[in-house]
Parts: sequence; C-alpha cells; structure tokens
Amino acid sequence: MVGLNEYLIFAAILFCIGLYGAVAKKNAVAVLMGIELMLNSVNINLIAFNRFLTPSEVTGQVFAIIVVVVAAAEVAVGLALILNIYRQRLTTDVNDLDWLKW
Amino acid sequence: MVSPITFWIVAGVTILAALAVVSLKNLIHSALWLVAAFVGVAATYLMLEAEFLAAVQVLVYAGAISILIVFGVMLTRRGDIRESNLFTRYRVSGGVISLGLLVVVVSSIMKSKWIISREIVPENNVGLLAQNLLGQYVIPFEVAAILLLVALVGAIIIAKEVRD
Amino acid sequence: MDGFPILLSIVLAPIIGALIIILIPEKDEMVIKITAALATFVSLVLSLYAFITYDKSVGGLQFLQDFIWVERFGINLSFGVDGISLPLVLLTAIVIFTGVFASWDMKNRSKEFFVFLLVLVAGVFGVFVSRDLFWFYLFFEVAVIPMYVLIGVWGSTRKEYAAMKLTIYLLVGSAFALIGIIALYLYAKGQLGYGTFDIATLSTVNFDIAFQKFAFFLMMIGFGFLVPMWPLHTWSPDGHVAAPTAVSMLHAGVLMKLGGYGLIRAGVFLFPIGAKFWAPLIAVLCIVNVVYGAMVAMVQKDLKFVIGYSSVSHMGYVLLGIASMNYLSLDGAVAQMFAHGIMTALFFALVGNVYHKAHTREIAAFGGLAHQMPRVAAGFLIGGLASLGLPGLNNFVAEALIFLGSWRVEKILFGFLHFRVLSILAIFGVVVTAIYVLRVVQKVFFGPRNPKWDHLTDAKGVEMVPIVILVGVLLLFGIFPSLLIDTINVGIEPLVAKIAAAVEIGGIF
Amino acid sequence: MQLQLSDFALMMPEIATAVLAVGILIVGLLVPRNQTKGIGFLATAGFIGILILNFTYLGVNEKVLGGLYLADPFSMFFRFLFLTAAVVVVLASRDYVDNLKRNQGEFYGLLAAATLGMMLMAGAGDLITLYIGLELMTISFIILVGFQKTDAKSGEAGIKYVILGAMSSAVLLYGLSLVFGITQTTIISEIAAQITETGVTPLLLLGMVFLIAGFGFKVSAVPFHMWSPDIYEGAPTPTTAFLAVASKAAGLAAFVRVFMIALPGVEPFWSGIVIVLAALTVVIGNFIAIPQTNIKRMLAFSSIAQAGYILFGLIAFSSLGVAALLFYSFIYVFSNVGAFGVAIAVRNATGSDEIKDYSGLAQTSPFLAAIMLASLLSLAGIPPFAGFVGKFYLFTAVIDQGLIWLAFLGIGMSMVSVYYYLIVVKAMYFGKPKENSKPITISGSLKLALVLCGVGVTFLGLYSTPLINMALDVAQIFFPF
Amino acid sequence: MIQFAWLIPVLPIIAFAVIVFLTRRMQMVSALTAIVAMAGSLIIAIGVLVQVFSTNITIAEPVELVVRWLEVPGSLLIEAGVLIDPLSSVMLFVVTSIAFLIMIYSIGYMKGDPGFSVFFAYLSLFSTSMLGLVISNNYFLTFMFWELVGLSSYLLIGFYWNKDSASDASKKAFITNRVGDFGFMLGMFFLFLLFGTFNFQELSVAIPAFANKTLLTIVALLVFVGPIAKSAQFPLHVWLPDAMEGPTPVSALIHAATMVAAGVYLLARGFVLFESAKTALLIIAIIGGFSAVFAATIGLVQRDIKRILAFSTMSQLGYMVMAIGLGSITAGMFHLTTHAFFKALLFLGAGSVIHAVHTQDIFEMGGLAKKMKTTTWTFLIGSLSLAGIFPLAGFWSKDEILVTALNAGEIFGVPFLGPLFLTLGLLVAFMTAFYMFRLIFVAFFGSEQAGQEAHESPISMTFPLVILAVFAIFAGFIGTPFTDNGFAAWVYYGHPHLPEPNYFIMIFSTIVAFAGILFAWIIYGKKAISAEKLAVRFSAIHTLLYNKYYIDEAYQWFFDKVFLRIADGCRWFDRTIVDGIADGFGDGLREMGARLRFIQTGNLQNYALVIFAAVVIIALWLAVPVLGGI
Repeated sequence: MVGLNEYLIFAAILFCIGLYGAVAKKNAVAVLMGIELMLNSVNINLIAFNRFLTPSEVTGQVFAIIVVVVAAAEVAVGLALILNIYRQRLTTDVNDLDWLKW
Repeated sequence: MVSPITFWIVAGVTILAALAVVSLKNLIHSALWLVAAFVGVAATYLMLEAEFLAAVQVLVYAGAISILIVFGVMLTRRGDIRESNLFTRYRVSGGVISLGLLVVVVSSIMKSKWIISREIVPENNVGLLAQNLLGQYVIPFEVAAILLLVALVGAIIIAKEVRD
Repeated sequence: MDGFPILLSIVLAPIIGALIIILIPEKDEMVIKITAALATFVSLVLSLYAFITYDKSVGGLQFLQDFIWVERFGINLSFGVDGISLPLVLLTAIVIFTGVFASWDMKNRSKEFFVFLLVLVAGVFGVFVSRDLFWFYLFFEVAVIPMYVLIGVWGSTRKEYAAMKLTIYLLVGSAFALIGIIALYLYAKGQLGYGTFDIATLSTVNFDIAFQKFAFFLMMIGFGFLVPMWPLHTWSPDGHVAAPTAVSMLHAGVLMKLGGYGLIRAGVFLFPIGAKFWAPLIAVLCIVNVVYGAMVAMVQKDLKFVIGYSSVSHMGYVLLGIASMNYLSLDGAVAQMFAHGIMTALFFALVGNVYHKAHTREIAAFGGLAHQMPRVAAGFLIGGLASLGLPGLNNFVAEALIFLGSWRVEKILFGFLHFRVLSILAIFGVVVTAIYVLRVVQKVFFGPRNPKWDHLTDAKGVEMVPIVILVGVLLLFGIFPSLLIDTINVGIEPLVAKIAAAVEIGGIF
Repeated sequence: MQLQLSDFALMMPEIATAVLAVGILIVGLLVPRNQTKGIGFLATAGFIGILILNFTYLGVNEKVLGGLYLADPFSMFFRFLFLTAAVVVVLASRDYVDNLKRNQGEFYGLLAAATLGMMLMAGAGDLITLYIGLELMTISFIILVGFQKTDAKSGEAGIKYVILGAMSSAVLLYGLSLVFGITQTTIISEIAAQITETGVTPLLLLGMVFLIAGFGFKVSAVPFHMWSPDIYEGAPTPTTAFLAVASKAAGLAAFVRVFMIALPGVEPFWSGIVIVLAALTVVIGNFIAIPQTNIKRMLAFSSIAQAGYILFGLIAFSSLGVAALLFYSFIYVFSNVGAFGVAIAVRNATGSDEIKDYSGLAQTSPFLAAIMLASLLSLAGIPPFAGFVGKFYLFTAVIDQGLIWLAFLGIGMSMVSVYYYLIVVKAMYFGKPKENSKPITISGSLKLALVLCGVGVTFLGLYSTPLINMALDVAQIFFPF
Repeated sequence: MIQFAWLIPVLPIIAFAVIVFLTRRMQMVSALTAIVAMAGSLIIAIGVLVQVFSTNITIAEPVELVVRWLEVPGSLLIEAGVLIDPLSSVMLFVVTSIAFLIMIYSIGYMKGDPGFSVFFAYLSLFSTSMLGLVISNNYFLTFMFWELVGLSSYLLIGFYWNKDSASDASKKAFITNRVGDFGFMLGMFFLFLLFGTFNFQELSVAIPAFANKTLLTIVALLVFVGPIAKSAQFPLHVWLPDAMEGPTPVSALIHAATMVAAGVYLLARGFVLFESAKTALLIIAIIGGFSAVFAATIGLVQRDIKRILAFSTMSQLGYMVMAIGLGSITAGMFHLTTHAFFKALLFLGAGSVIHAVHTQDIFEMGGLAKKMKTTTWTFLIGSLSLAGIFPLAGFWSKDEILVTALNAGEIFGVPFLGPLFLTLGLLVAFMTAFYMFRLIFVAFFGSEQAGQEAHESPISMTFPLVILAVFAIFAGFIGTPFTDNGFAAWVYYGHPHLPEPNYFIMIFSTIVAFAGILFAWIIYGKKAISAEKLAVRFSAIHTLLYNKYYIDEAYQWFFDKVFLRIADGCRWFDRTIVDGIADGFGDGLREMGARLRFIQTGNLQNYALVIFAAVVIIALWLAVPVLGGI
C-alpha cells in the first residue's frame, strides 16, 4: 500500500534534484530545467494531497493547472531573455552574468 | 489503488531521469531525460487518478516545454555540445544544501500523520474540474489567461531581434 | 491682541519668509535679504510682545493654542510658553534677527542660504513653543538638516567633515530622545488609558522608579549630545568652526540650548526621580565640560575653536545647574542658556566679521587689530568679559545663580566626593575662562599696529546691528536681571515643586 | 458557486485594470509608431480613473465567491497604494518612454498588468488567486526589467530576475502546497480554523518557513534580498521605481494577509524568525548602502533596509503595528518614486547614475535637488517629511511590544542611513556643477510626478492624520476587538 | 543728603555713558563731563559725611536704602542697597575727593593723548565701581563692584594697549585678581549657605551667634583671598608692580589710593566675620606683616620711580592689613585714609616728574629740585608723611598701627606676638624711610643729568599736588591720640577704643624713621658709602631683591610648563582619544559596509544558494525546540 507520505517524499526528492540542477549548472537553459523539475514536484504534492485527503474535491488539481500555466509562461519569458543575452554576450553561462554586483 | 511496485518503478525511473538531467554534460541529453522525467510525473498523476492533469502534463510539458527547451538549446549552441552543460563551482555546496533541504523536508514529512479520506474519486473528475475552473476559481483562471498573454507579449518583445 | 495666534505666527513667520524667498529671483539679493530680515523681525517683535505681556502673576503656560492633529495617537499641535521657554524664544528671535544682519554680505547662493536659515530657525522656534512632545521632537529634527547644508555649502575649515559629524551626532542624540519619548508615551498610555504627548498631562502620570531611571537615562544621553555633555561634545567645536557666521550664531547661541531645554522639559520635569538618580553623573561630567573645555580652549590656534570650546565649557554650567536640581540652580541654568546664547552669538558675529575681511582666523596671524577695528575690538572685549562672568553683564547673574544653587547641594558622590567640590571646580573654571579669554583678546586686538591688516575696515552700518543689539541685551539683563529672572522664576517654580514632591532615592553613585 | 453580478461590482477596479492593461496593449499595436504620446495620457487617465473608482470602495467589506476574493478595507488600501504608485510612476516614466523607440504601448500595458497582479495579491482570499496574482506581477516585472534590450545590464537583470523569481515562486509554491495539504483548503480565512483544529505540526512549520522565504523574497528581506540590488540597478529606472515600491508593497500585503489571517496560530514561531530577518535586513541593507556609488544601487540597498523597517509592523502583531506598516508602505511610494524620478531626469540628461554626477545639481536644477533632498530625508526618517512619521509609528508599535532593542537598532541604523543619504545631498549641494552644464529640462509630467511626491512626503509628514486614520481603520479587520 | 547717597556711584556712570556715546570726539567736553559728575559725587559725599557725623549714625546702626535687584522666591533676595555709616562715608569722601583731584590733574597729564576722552570715561567707570563697592550693603553687590573695579583697572592699566608690556600687565592684573575673586566668591557663597543672606547688617547679627568656629575660620580665610589679590598681599601681589604700565594718574588713583585699599576696606566692612574667627585674624595679620616687610625689601633696590612707589604701596597695604588682623579697624582705616592722600600725592608727583623728564628710572634723573619747585616740595612732604615724621599725617596713623601691634599679644593671648609685630612694624618704617629718601636724594638732589630739559608742570597738575600736600600734612590730626571725638570715635568695631598717647612708640618710631633717612643720605646724598659696592658685596641678595624674589618667574614657569602643558594634554586627549573613538566608530561602520558589499557577488546561483541555505537554517533552528532535533 502506497501512502501519502511516499508521494510526498518522492516529490521532495524531485524538488531537491531540481534545486541542485538549478544551482549547480552553468548553462542557463539547464537552470531553467531544474526549475521546471521543482515546479513539477510541487504539482505532485498538490495532486497527492488532493487524492488522499479530499478526493471528492479538485482544488489541488485546479492549483496544479494554474502552476502548469505559470511554469509555461516563465519558461517562455526566460528563454526569450536567454536568447537576448546570448545575442549580446554570446554566452548562456550564468556565471558570466556578473556585471551587476557589489 | 496502485500497487507499491508500480509506484516504486515509476518513482524510481522519474528520479533517475531527473538525476540524469542534472548530471549529464550534454545539454541535449539533459533535455531528453527531462522529457522522460516529465512523462514519469505524468504517470504519477495517473496513479493519483488525475487523468486530466496527466494529459496536460504530457501535452504542455513533455510537448511544448521540451520543444521550447530544445529550441533554446539550438539557439544558444556554441562550442562543443558535449561540454555544453557543465557544473559550476557550487557543485558541492549546492549538493550539500539540496541534501540538507531534503533531510529537513523528509524528516518533517515522516513526522506527519494524515487523516486519509475514505472517499473515492468521483467519476466525473474532469467535469468537476471544469466546473471549478469556470465557477469558483474563475478569477485565477481568467488571470491565467492574462498572464499567458503578458508572457507572450513579453517573450516577443524581448526575443525579437533589434534591427537598427 | 487677544486671540491673535502669537506663537504660531512666531513659527510661521520664518517659513513664510522662506517661501517668499523661493519665489524671488536669485539675482535680487537685496530683496532676499530684506525679506529675511523682515520675517525674522516679525518673529522678534512677537517674541518681545509675548515676553513683555506674559502674566507673571498667573504663571504657567500662556498664549495657548491647540489644534487637534492625530487624534487617535493623542498628538496635538499645541503651543504655549512658560517662564522657561519664553526667554529662549526671545533668545532665538534676537539671535536670528541679528544673524540675518551678520550675513548681510552673503554673496554666494544667498537665496538658498536664507531659505535654509529660515527653515532652521522655524524649527528652533517650534521646539520652544511646543507643548506636545511629538512636535517638540519633530521641530527639533527640522532644525538639523538645514544645518548640514548650511555648514557644508557656506562653511569653512573641513566643512564637509564637520557638517556630517554634526548632523550624525545630533541625530544619534535625538534617537535616544525619541526612544525615550515613545517609551514615555506608551507607559503613560497604560496608566491614563489614552495616549497623549501633552507634556502637562504626562507630568501628572506616576512613573515608577525603574521606568524613571530608564527614561531619564535616555533623555540624558539624547539631550546630552546636544548640550553637549562630555564626552559627546566633539561635534560642537568642529561644527562651530566650520559653520558660516549666522549659523554659528544660531548653532552655538540657540541650538545647543535645545539640549538644556529638553533635559529640563522632557527630563527633570517628567522624571524627577530619574533625574535625582542620574544627577550625580551629569554633575561629574559637566565639571569635566567646564574645566576641560576651558583648558582645551586655552591652547587653540583658531579663533572660532576657542569660542567653540568655550561654549562646551559654558554649557557645562547649564548642566551643573540642572544636576543641582534646586530653584536657584535651575533658574541659573535657564538664565545661563539665555546669556550664553547672546554672548556667543556676539562672539561669532564679530569673528565672522573679522574672518570675512581678513580671510583667516588664526590667532597668531593677528595682533593690534584694535587699531584697525576698534568697534569690533570693543564688542569682542565685552563678549569676552561676559564670557568670563563679569558683573554687569548677563552671564554673571546666571553663573552666580548656578553656583549659589549648586553650592547648596549636600550630596556626597562616590562616598567621598562632596558635591561642593564640584562647585568649587566649576567656579575655578571662571578663572581659567578669564585666562584664555584675555589671552585671546590681547593676542588678537592689542599690541602694536600691524600694517598687514591696514586694509581691514571697522564694522559699520548694517554690520553694527548685531553688535549693538547683542551688547545691549547683555547689558540690559546684566544690570537689571530681574527683568529676566522673574520670568524664569515663574517657570521654574512648578518644576521645583515637582522635584520636591519626588521620592528621595540614592543617586547613581 | 458561481460569479454573481454583484461580484462584478465588487471587483470593478480589478476588472477595469485588466481592461486597461489589455486595452493599452491593443492600442499600442494600432497606433502608428510616431504618435504614441497619447498612450501615456491614456494610461495616466486610466489609472487616475481607477484610483477615483477605488475610492467608492471606502468602507466596503465584502467577500466574493465565498471568500475566494475579498473586497475589504485592506485590499482597498493597497489598491489605493498601487494605483497611486502607478500614477506617479507612469507620470515619471514619461521621459524614459519618450526615449524608447518602440514598444511604448507595451510598457504601459505591462505596468497595468503588474498592477493588476498586485491588486489580486492584496485582495486574494485564497492561495491560488494569491499565487496567480503574484506570478502575473512577477512576469510583468521580468519583462519590464529586461525591457531595455540594447542595454546589457537590463538583460542581465532580466535573467537574474526570471531565474531567481521562478526559484522563489517554487519555494513559495512548495510552502503553499504544504499548507494546503495540512489544512485541505486554500481559503485563507479557513486555514486558521483548520490549524486550531489540527494543531501545529512540523510540516506546517516547514511550510511556514517556505512561505517566509517566498514572501521574504518579494519584500526583499535579508537573506532573501540578494536579487534586488542587481535587478534594481540593471532595470530601467521607472521599472525600478515601481518594483521598489509597488512590488514590495504587494509582497507585504500577501505576507500580512497570510500570516495575520491564516497563520496567527503559529505566531510564536514566525515572530522570532521575522524579528531576526527584520533586524538583519535593516543592518545589512544600511551597511552595504554606505559604499555604493551608483544611485540606483544605493537606493536598492536603502529599499532593502526600508523593508526591514516595514517588517517591524508585522512583528508588532498589533493593530498599531499593521497600521504603521500600511502607513509606511504608502508614504514609501512618494519617498522612493521622488528619488527615482530625479534619477530618471538626471539619467536622461547626463546618461549616468553615478552619485558623483549629481555634483552641483542644486545650482543647475534646484527643483530636482530639492525633491531629491525631501525624498532622501523622508527615507532617512527626518522630519518634517513623511518618513519620520512612518518610522515613529513603527517604532511605537515595536516598543509597545517591549522590543526596545529592536527600536534602538532601527533608529541606530537610520542614523547610518542618514550618512549615505547625505552623501548624495553633499554631491548635490556642496559640489560644483561641471563646466557649462545646463539646467536639466524635464517633461511636464515628470515634473508633475515629482511635485506630487514632494507634496506627498511633506504633507503627510506634517499632517499624517487622514492616512493614519485610514490605516488604523484597515488594521481593525485583523484585530477586530 | 543721605537719601541721595545712591547718586554718588550713579553720577560717574552717567558721565561714562555720555562720554562713550556722545562726546567721544570732543575731548574737553568729555573731561568736563567726568569732572562735573565727580564733583557732584564729591559734594554729596561731603554732605553725607557731615550728616553722618552730625546725626547719631554709627557702624552698628547704619542707614540702609534698598531696592529689590534680584529675587528667587524663597531662595534668594539680593538688594541693590546703599549702606551709610561712618566707615563708608569716610571712604566715600576719600575716594571722591582723590578721584576729583586726579581727574583735574589728568587734564594736564593726558593732554594730547588720542585716548583722552576714553581715559576720562574709564576713570568715571572706575569711580562708579569703587564708590559702589564702598557704598553697597551686601557682599554680593560688593563682589560685583569688586570685579568691576578689577575691570576698570584692567582697562586703565592696558590703556596704552599698543604696548605689549601694558596689555600683558593688564591681563596679569585681571587674572591675578580673578584668582582672588575665586576665593572671595567661595567665601561669600559659604556665608550665604550658612546664614542665607549677603546683607552686612544681617550677617553682623548672625555671625557672632554661629558656633562652628572652624567653619567660620575657613570662610573668613576664603573671603580674605579677595583682599590678598586686590590689596596686593603676598603671594598674589605680582600684578601691582606691573600695573604701573598704566598712566600715572591711574596709578595714583587706583593702584595707590583707592582700589588697592578696597581689600582693607572689605576687611573692615566684614570685620565681624574675622573677629569671630581669631585664627583667621592672626593669619591675616601675619600675611599683612609679611607682605609689608617683603615689599619694603624689594623697594630698597628698585630703579623705576613708579615701581618704588608701587612696592611702597604694597608694603603700606600690608601695614593696614596687619593692623586689621591685629583687631583694629580704626588703625587700619585711619592709615588707609592718610595713605590715600600722601600716596596719591607721591604718585602725582612722580607723574609730574615723568611728564617732565620722560623717564622713570631715578638714576636718569637728578637735580630736579631746582627745576620743579612745587613738585619737589610736595613730593618731599609726601615722603616725610610716608616715612612717618611728626607731625605729618603718616606719623599719626603709623603710630596707631604700632600701638595696636604692641597690644597684639593680648588679643591672641600669645605674649610674644606684641614685640614681634612691633619689630616688624619698625623694620618696615625704617626701610620705608630709607627707600623714599633714596629716591629723593637720587632724583631730586643728585647731580643733574646732561641734556635734560625738565620744567615745572602746568597748573592743572600742580594744583592737585598742593591740595594733596595739604591733606598729607593735616589729615592726621583728625585721629591723633590727643584729638577728642576724632577718627577713633567714628570708625571702630564694637566699642570705640580711644587711643592713649604712647610716647615711647612715638619717639622710637621717629628715631627709626630718621635713621632710615640718615642712612639714605649717607649712601645717596653724601655718597659716603658706595651703593655700587654694596650691591656687589651683597650681590646675591641684591639680585634676589631686584628680581622681586623671582616670584613672577615662578608663576610664569608654572603657567608655561605646567598649566599650558596640562591644557595641551587636554587638547590632545580631546582630538585623539575622544574624537578618535567617535571617528573610529564611524570609520568602523563604513569599513563594515565596504566589506559587507562583497557578499553581493553578482552570481545568481550564489544568491539562490543563500536563499535555500537560509531556509534550511531557519528550519533547523525551529527544529531544535519543536522537533527535539531531526
């Protein structure tokens, strides 16, 4: 029998992997990928809660849909920005983006 | 209810795919593994009897987002693709913090007790979802539309090449 | 003039003057100056009117005006003056009026100068006429920032450093006072059931001993920065030196008095027990002020530094008067604030005059200046004599009252140091003052004619206005002190009653 | 549950703003490129109209869709704030927009969209609405930050903002999901009741920590502030101004709403964290501001510090505290936009944001210098400007809770802030203007914006009564007793 | 007349104001204004004197006229009041008359000086202060005028302020007096503390009833510090010789006749205090006696005519102080009165000489007796009076002091004190006679100096000389032991002690005086003994005396090497330590900011790490108490 906790832990692992990808990869696109993983793990959380605790309602799923929309929008804007910066500096390495500091 | 074996297989594959995404050095490979991870998540949704979400997941993520990402990879290609996805100097510290977060979250989860509902998922799950989205949750739904519009306009403004 | 808002007008006159000046084109310097003079003249006339018509037989706060402001916090814009604040209002009016004339030769960006100067003085007036602690504090801070600009733009000698130092010091000081005021407000709210910043109402609250100790400490540090109490004083000589003439006058003449006034109003009056507890510390530090300030003044090379440190020394007397906490000494403290204000304004007006013409203030560079500038020399000598407490001039009366008051204190500090020892040291300060004042007078003004300074012209015309007025005031209240002291008495009386009613507790030492 | 006609009436400001946003985007597409002046007027008029409309909601306290959306004094106050900010920013961005070659309509449209997002955050009665509002705002801002495509700094700021913003929203979202899971509801007012029923669990606290991180990011509280100096510096100045005041206020609105309404039960746990964060914010923000040489970056650190002060109001956990918080957030609009407005003017004239290039501003452009002076003094909390009154209320609120040390810290750091603000004043007033430097000419609307800000900080400094009374009334909804 | 007594000090101040504000440019008008005002005061003073002696006003039952001056309810009442009794009325007469004469003299002496008007203004200011000091009815007012005479003295000593020596001297005078005033003030405050009043009359009732004699002694000694400085007693005498930098009429009026006597007057006025503290009285007598001898020894070798007179003044003041210390205000005041006249005469004579020869060194003068007849004769009369030659004024007053000294043993109950003080007195008498006649023999009768065009001074200068000479001869007769109802019957403390003629002392003191004159004649008149050889023989002593025992040098050393160094140390401490800490604090904060800014690395992943690290840390922080550890 798979309980709620297993799903939550699964989501947590996914979240942390995504986080690791987001902070440890040079390529801005890879960073965005990591973020997507994090958002997905949240969705697992939401749907699992919905399923186990309030199966007769769909609040969690509604929330998850919204999250999906937001994720899509963020990626779209993010990629546009990456494209823009690539045109200017010919790099997608986030470590090179340190003109603004101190 | 889903059998534990199915769950563990799906979860294991998804986690492995995610690990591959963050550990591979070739961005293309990472992107492909990301698609796999998204599919795994969709499978998880299915196990949780959220069929509509699973469909959305496959369509939006595995389809649209992955394509967007590949698109991005193509546009930003420079140098050797096999060395396109390297680690930063936060390889270790990032790992420590991620692991720390994992420990904190998991230990908190382990201490939680849930009152599991005995109710079953209603048949007309998708219909209910539709009613909710256009009824009670109409505001977020409408705003999401505006949000997409904004993102669209923004992406165009920013990505459009300047010709001066 | 019944019903005429005298105090409000005193505060508003400079502000209106400033607003008018903003509208005048920069090139019409004369119009700007006349406007400034007129605005301050209005304040002066009204202050004089208030001073003369204040009913001493009734006493208390008079010329009251109230505007409900933030009702739910108990903040009211309320004005009123009593025997303590009235002389200080008059002092401010005199000093700023003469200050405008002392800056008559201002040529560089005079429009901005007078705008800031008038805003500054409006703040100072506001402090003295406010009966509401919130506005008291607000007006005080209004006075600080114009000072920064005034010193930084029109000053001299490390002006930017001095301006910053002065501003930060004053604000840090006021920060302590602000915390004290808020704590006081909240405590009183707990007791009264409603919030109020009205000083008179707050004074009826029974603050417990622990709170009084705490709150008075905050006030002591806060206003101690302004007075300035040793070792929080170093901003003041630097500030004095750097500031342009009128600002030095206002700064040393009036701004430092805000500290003494605040300490009396928001310190001793509200927390008599706390005051008794901390008084020994103030007493010890103020003696350091007096003697050490005078000693440092002795070896200064810049004329303004001498006066700056002499202010430190003289304000020590004010603190001594407050620390002694009796009728005579508090009377003397207020009188000393007035007297020192006039005296030091005179000094700065004269030094400014000399500096403006000679472009140096180095004592060693001068000598025999009385040949070229006899009037300035005479004025400086009179100021010096006032400074060293010569009878017949206002300062003597004030200092004598402080000494007499402190002499009466029968307290033993640290278990062995009799309070009277401090009084004796303070009185000895007068001797040291005489030494450095006369040395400076001699070195600058006496001696053979120095042809190097033959191009200097004596003070004349408009330049004489500050000298004549300030000397006149020194003499008037020096010869007829009861004109001033009778008013102060009326103000001090309730304070003394409050102190007498307070529980006697051991001091800090 | 369906949307009723009366619900539309309750949401008119939001709907109007949505219409304005979309409308401007469309108009922007239709209008020929050389006749875009009207868009600015349209945006200004639109925002002013909505601002006036908003006043008709004075005293309204209704729920929409069973509490999913709230038309209460709190949301009304924040709408008032956002719209005021929008009006002055739109006015102030005039000179910037005129210099844009294209996308002028989009600039105003995105501004309106961001405003809509903020309004939703303030009015949200459930977590989903709150989240989507937050994202609408964030994404609009991301685009506005990266708007200056030709400017590499702007692009870099955009990327930083999108990545960090997405990460923070992931964190916030994770927290929201946990809260949703524990309480099985997304309706904020019902969460509290659920928590009293189930009690405090470790996972709830963890969720709370994630929420603090998420909201802390939006209000730029240390250590979640790291993004803001870079983004503030890189973004176009009007965007920075709007970001600094409105985005922060919106984050604060959500923060207050969630923590005061949904999580009062765990107040003992979060108050300690918020105290530490606020103290750190005030200290770090002020310290790092000292050595800055770029005015926008300096103002960024200063605005971090200001966030710390504002959090004092949350810490106080009293109606006085909330009122002080609201009051301060509001006057902060005038203070900050005033300062940024001058920065826009100077940037337009000299092409520089460096403080040393402000030298002699008081002589070439006394009006700009005076507004800058008033704004900076207001930020520093010096009377007679509004910042003083705001800080006064905030400190009163925390001292009332017995946190005197925090008040001391706050005031002490204010003194530090005076130091670096005065460095700008020093440049403007003490410095000599460069040779043959001409007075800076600014457009009428920027002038109007600056006058509004100057009048705002002065008037509210001297006569804070109407605003603080309003804020106190609003705070009643959190502490009705 | 008594009801107008308050006008006596007021008239001169009016003259001062008129001169300063109106007539500064009209020299003669200024002088006349001052003189007319002074004459008015003189007339009133005479009227008061006559009325006091014709009605029954005594020191114990004086007349007081008061107005409220400064009041702090329940704490302090200071009145501006005049106190008319024989003591003050005599003093008023002395001051007004001498001031009047000296003003007349000054017309001639100051002629052509650019500061002519100012000079008269200052003299008027001085007169007001001095008369106010004399006439006031309480310590506080006395103190105020006491300081104001110090101011006038400062202004007048520094009258030639373009000379560095003059401005130095004026500064020295003021500061030295300040030190004295410091003590006076403390004593006065003690009186107020103990008795709650400054009023002389009220104190004279309260003090004798006060039990704590030790405290009274301290108070009395503190008050006495004032007179030590003002009357140039050891060790605060250093200013007086330097004060001779002022114009000679000033030296005559202020530094010989009146102001320096104020100390003696104060001792007399407040005698009830000293009387109640016998130890203090003895110390006063000792200081007075010592100063008398001390100054006289210095006077023996000085070359400057005014300095000789200055040390003589100091010596004579010591005499007076000693007399009062020995319990007789009658003797002290009597000598004060006669001394005022003959010492003023001597100074004016000296001024006349200086006016003629433009030098002050007596060895650069000589043979003046032939050229300046009036001056010589009057100077001689003054000198004889000072030397105490029968029957001139000085004889009678000195005689009374010596009689008092002889009785000193009885007052203090220590038998040997009588002979001791008598010996001191006679020693001073001898030296006085010697140095005065040394002066006369050298300056007036010595060989003429080549190229000196001395001639007699104008009438405005010689007229006062003659008048004062008359006083110097006859003033003593008001107080001889053979006069009934004379000085002793007016000015006394407690009960009048009408002096019995003591022929032994009369004769003996006359012999001593003649011995001094003879000795001077042998050395300087006949030149039987070479002064130069004596000086070489006793060179150590001579150098010591000539340099005034090096006391000025000691003070100067103290001021330069100790006082200024301490001051410099304070300055250093202030700038380096106090300011350094404040500045260092500010710099520290700035430095902290400069370092902290580097946490903002500009790397977005770093920022993200910070965010998540913070989340983990906060969670762990909460976990410690809540979860009992993870």
